Amino acid sequence: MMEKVLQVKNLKVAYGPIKALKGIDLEVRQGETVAIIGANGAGKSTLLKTISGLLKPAEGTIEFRGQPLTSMAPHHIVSKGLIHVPEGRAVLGRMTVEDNLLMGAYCRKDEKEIQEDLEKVLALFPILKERFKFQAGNLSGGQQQMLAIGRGMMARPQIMMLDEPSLGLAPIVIKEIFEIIKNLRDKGITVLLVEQNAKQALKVADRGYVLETGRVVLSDSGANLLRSEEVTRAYLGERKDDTRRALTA
Amino acid sequence: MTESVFIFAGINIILAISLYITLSTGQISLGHGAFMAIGAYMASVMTVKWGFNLPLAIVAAAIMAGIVGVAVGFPALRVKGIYLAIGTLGLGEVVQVFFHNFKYTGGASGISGMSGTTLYLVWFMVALTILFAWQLTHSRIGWAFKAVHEDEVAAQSMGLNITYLKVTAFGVSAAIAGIAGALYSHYIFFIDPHAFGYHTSLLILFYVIFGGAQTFWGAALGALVLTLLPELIRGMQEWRLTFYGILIMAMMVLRPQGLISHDTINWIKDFFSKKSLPKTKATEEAG
Amino acid sequence: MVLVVSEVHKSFGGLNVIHELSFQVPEGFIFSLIGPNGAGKTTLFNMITGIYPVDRGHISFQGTTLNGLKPYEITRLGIARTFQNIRLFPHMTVLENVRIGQSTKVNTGLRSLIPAYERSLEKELAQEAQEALALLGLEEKKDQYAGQLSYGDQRRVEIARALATGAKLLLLDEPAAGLNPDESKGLNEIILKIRKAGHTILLIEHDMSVVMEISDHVLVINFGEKIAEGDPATVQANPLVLEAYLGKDEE
Amino acid sequence: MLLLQQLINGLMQGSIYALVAIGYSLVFGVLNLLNMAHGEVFMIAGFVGLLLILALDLPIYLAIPAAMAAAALLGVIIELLCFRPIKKEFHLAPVVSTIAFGTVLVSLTVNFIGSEPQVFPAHVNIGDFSVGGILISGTELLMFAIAITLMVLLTFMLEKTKTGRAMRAMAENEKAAQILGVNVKRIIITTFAISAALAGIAGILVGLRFGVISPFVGATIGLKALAVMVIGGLGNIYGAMVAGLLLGMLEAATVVIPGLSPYVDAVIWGFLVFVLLFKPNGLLGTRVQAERV
Amino acid sequence: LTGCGDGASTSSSGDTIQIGALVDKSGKGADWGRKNEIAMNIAVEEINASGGINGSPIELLVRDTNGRNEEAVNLTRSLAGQGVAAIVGPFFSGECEVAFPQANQLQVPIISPSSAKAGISENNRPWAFRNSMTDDKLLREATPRFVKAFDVKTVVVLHDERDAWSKAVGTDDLPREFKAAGVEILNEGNYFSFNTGETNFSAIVTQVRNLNPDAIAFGGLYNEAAAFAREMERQGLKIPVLGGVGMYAGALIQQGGTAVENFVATSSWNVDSEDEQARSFVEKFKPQAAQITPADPLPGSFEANHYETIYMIAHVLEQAGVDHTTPTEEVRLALRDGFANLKDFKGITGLTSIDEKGDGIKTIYPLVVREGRFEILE
Ligand SMILES: Nc1ncnc2c1ncn2[C@@H]1O[C@H](COP(=O)(O)OP(=O)(O)OP(=O)(O)O)[C@@H](O)[C@H]1O
Ligand SMILES: Nc1ncnc2c1ncn2[C@@H]1O[C@H](COP(=O)(O)OP(=O)(O)OP(=O)(O)O)[C@@H](O)[C@H]1O
Ligand SMILES: CC(C)C[C@H](N)C(=O)O
Ligand SMILES: [Mg+2]
Ligand SMILES: [Mg+2]
Repeated sequence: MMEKVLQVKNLKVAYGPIKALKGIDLEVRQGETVAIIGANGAGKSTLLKTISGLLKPAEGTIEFRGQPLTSMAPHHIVSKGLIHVPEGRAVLGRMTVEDNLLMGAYCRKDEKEIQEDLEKVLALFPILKERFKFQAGNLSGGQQQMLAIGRGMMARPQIMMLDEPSLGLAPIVIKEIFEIIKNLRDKGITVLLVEQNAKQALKVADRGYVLETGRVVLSDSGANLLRSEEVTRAYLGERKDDTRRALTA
Repeated sequence: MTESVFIFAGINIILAISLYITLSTGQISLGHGAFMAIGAYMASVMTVKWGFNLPLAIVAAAIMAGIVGVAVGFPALRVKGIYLAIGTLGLGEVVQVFFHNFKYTGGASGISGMSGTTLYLVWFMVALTILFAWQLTHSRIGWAFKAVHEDEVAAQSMGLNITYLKVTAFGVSAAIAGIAGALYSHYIFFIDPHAFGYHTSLLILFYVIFGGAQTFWGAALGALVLTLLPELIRGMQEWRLTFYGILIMAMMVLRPQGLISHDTINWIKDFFSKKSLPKTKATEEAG
Repeated sequence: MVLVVSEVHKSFGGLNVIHELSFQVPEGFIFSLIGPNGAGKTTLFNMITGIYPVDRGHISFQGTTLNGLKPYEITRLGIARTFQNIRLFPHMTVLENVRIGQSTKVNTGLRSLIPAYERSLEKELAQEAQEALALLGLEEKKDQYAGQLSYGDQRRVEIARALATGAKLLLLDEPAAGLNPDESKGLNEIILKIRKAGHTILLIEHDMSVVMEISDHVLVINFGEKIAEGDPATVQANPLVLEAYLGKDEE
Repeated sequence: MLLLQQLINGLMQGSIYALVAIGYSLVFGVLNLLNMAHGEVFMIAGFVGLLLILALDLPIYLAIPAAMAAAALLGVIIELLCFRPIKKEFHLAPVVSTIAFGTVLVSLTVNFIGSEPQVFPAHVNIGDFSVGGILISGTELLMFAIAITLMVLLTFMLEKTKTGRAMRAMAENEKAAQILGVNVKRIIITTFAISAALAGIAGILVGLRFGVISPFVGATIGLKALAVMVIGGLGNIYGAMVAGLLLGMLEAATVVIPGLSPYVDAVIWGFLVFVLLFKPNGLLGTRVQAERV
Repeated sequence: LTGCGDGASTSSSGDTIQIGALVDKSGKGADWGRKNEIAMNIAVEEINASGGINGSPIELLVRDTNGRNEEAVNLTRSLAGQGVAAIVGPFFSGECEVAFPQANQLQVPIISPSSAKAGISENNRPWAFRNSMTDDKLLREATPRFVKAFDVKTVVVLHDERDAWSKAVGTDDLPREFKAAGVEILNEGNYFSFNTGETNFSAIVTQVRNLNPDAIAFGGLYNEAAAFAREMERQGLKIPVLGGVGMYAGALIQQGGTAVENFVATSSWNVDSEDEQARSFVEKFKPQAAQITPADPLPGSFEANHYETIYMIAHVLEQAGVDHTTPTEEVRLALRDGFANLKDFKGITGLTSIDEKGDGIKTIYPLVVREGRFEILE
């Protein structure tokens, strides 16, 4: 077994009176791709935000290679090699595509390799090259999503946390994105993936967690989860009736 | 504490509610001193020069200031945020210079001889203003103001005419400031353009933010507290400004949303309806 | 025809985004607009709703020309939309968001200050808002601030709000983004219900499980130009579409 | 001759505005925070400089950096008291808080030093020189030079350096900047210090040039600098420079053009309103892009 | 610390006669206000030491207006409510314009020792008075002397358009008197205006120099006058300047240094007066004022007037036979009538009478700066 890089224990997070996470336990090993799936409002984004330091937990611990992250400032966490590609993209709209990508490499000092990485990202998403000097805010939704992912890659992270990376992308690009995720894995980068596209996500993932209203209700290998009755029913939409239940969950 | 303190408090409450209204559409005005000036001068000319009675003069002041407010509202549409704040501040300064050089109202020497504002009249107008503000926030136009404040593009796409709404907010707000001006001038007997500079405008903003810009109750309470406060700390003599400043800074740290926020109102409502339904709190938007 | 778009053109500083594009949306259709990222779909929505001016060409809704109209005028004519990058009123509750959508049906001006004015409508509107919320499964969240909802829920509020305008034509920009496959299925049913209630729907969506299942007609654009059109099955088999949009190797 | 001298007078006055406005622009335009006590920092720096000159007999070349350091410290204090503890969503609270802090600074100065302008000893003046009959103040020229240098340096810093990029990123979206690894707190406080130091250098130089410093100059200069910043376009350092000089010359022009001098404020603020009517984002402000929806 | 005045009875409390005073101790006039207070306290101590008013000591209730109109109104009303016999102040003409009508309405005598804009007491008969000379009167006397002394044929006029007092002096009094003396105004129809608080006069001085006048008529306070003087010196313009009462202050010389040579200010007080009481006042005043403005500890005309006003009140009340048992209304009436009929009151500024407008008629001292000292301009 590989070393545990990320260990979350009994994590509880609340927004005022709303309890979004009610005691999450989760671990990620070196080089693994871990998928997190769950209905809307289950707390997936909250989990990622807490790991990246944007939210402070009410209880519980997060450890990165044995070091506690819980009281660390977000920028400090980034410098440790965890990068968060957030939901809603958070591109810097008034800045150019170039600036956005370079901001991704903010914590790096290896100028030459940054340039190389920039070339790689631009090769991956040719549209970003075309719009290199454009204001990022004027990109189309999908283009912004590509920019957000590309920006995350510019950090050369040890752990990459992707919050719904396929959101708003054309099918052909989604395929690419999952290729990229596979590539990351091949390069030994650990990936924590939140996806609505559960089927695809579980396919590329080594392991998966299923979240429901702030709790982990299932965790297993990706392949097992794909086969699991519960997952199929609730998240893959294979059963035709009773869709409303999942919707209001 | 003398009657005059409560008269100024009342006038300041009216001003604060007036500013709250423009603010509720997301438009920051630092030119409200000018609307007050227009009301004050209009009313003074009506009573002193043309011999009308005060109630009529107040109405005329509201109309005149309202018209100017609408006129300002249109160009203000193009300008946003701090540009609007400083732009209106500039406009206020221009109005001030206008009155300085407007011979008919005495220029820099001012105009005098107004009287008739009483405590009852002021607080009657306060009551009317609060009633108006209450009705406003509970009507669809009040919701519409808020929607415009939140997101103009979405508001338009929901069928709201933001031009109408923003200009109306300016007009109504200016008219109310005009009323305050009329009351002020007829209490203080004498006005010159000095009384309505950017200091006055800033002070009104102070009231609103200190009291809470989310509800008109906040604005009103802010005006009341900040008018009475200097009287309460008068004993500190020349140190009271220092104290006043520090107090406000401390308040902004402890309650940046102001004395009264939505939550306060909800809390009060819950308290009186005895239902202990925990309302969701407006927390910081994560992400 | 509910909506007629003829030879519309749009460019941003030399970048041609929409190229002499024409199409027509028949009444009662679920009309899908698909195409690669940056093809110009959202831009088209922005032109139909008056947020961007049309450079050239002509758009009309039920015979009324939309060119030059303000967004709120267009909404009042009966076109409502959702936004790809969610634009709710974050500090208003879900219910209030939906109620704002009803601004098309009542006076939201100074007249609304008159205490008894249009009060009789109030009950009816409240009822309608309730229904819109129910349809999208948001009843329980109606008193939460919109900004506090999860992404997927916010998308639903967007739809409810657009629905509340009572618009004849609904423009939905990626309504399924952020929904899991099961939830997308639910969305399909919702959209079908909305259509059944008499609305016409113009849909932008990258989720093929939505597009292919419920569309009556699909229009594919790339670089602002039409590359294919037809019923879902035809379009899905079109090699141009496969190459530019869907990707070839279907597992 | 007369006009040339007036042009110089205007430019020199303008460079004061520019210097203060550049500092403003740094904090507002870049960080999106409005520090209404900026003018008072200017004032305090003037007093600190004066006290050092009087009490320690410090030469100017030492008094200037000392005043800048004091101003920078004050800038840091302002950030710590009026900005850091207040959540960003309440964007008007710091406006009120900094106005209040300005009041405190003025009232402390009045209580400890007095309301009268305090006089700089005559011997510390940098002196004037005359070029072909045109009188130019050495202090003002220094100010002008500093303003130009800063303008170039700061613009370069913002546009081309990593820190500058991080500052712009923060201005737009603090959370996004954080998760990209930007130490937001440190950058904010540094920016405040730099901005205040600029007000500080202006404060002491203006004191030297005009021989006095008054507790009430803050409001006047602060307001004018605010106008300059807005006319130039928020966050645009070149804009602040251009608008500062423009305003200085406009002021001089009201003296030159017969009958206009009583209207000087109307001219300046009218100009601001006029600019905003036609360029709602200031002269050099970024063009409003059709908002991407 | 005194309370804020509520709950006080409407008659003089205890065994003193209360006199209210409105000064600006924290605003733009803070240094003035603090020194005004010192001057009044000296008078009160002296009077009380010599047995008070018909045996009743004076109690001075000093209130800080911050130089703001609204505060002046509030404080006038609260002092009146507290039952003071009279109110001394407020300091600025702007404050007087709003405070006088209030006092008039409440029927409490109010006497400003400093306001100098013409017409303010006249508008508020019969309860408002000023123990100060308005500038129209001062300049009527001073201008011809100035013109003669410096052989002035042409002048340039400057003022602050936005300050009521400055504007009155700069656009009415000075031009009128210069014209009457046959002097040509070179910038007629284009009076230069500056903002009070301004220190940069470079553009105006350049313009003035270009007009090449014999002298300058300056309608502004001494701070601006000093700043103006420094710029004149810098640009090499050496001509005499005439200003109103606001230009007279020790600080003019302190701030202006050699640049204010030949500046002429009008005043109704002469610090170098040989009068015994005046000299004793100056001696007592100096050490206390040195704590506030160390560089300029001598009393100016406003301080002298403040001191004197307390004596005037005491004098009138003594004449009327008032003591602390007299009902407040009677005390106030006595003061009103006493002031209205005051003739040739002998105080430290010389002989003072109150005219029918309620303003003081006082001795006039046009003072010229010569070698760093004020001298009487002959
Ligand atoms: N800023 C906030 N304030 C209050 N409650 C919030 C806030 N953000 C999220 N929540 C609540 O926390 C819960 C979890 O939200 P979260 O965004 O983590 O869900 P999610 O699993 O990412 O859902 P989705 O798939 O829709 O993105 C939800 O009930 C949501 O309403
Ligand atoms: N305001 C604008 N200024 C400049 N370019 C713009 C603007 N709005 C859109 N664009 C450009 O127009 C193109 C089309 O954008 P649009 O948002 O319409 O794409 P889309 O088809 O909706 O894509 P997606 O599926 O990714 O949402 C993009 O390349 C975008 O960069
Ligand atoms: C400071 C003084 C010159 C004030 C002046 N006496 C006035 O009437 O306001
Ligand atoms: Mg989420
Ligand atoms: Mg789109």
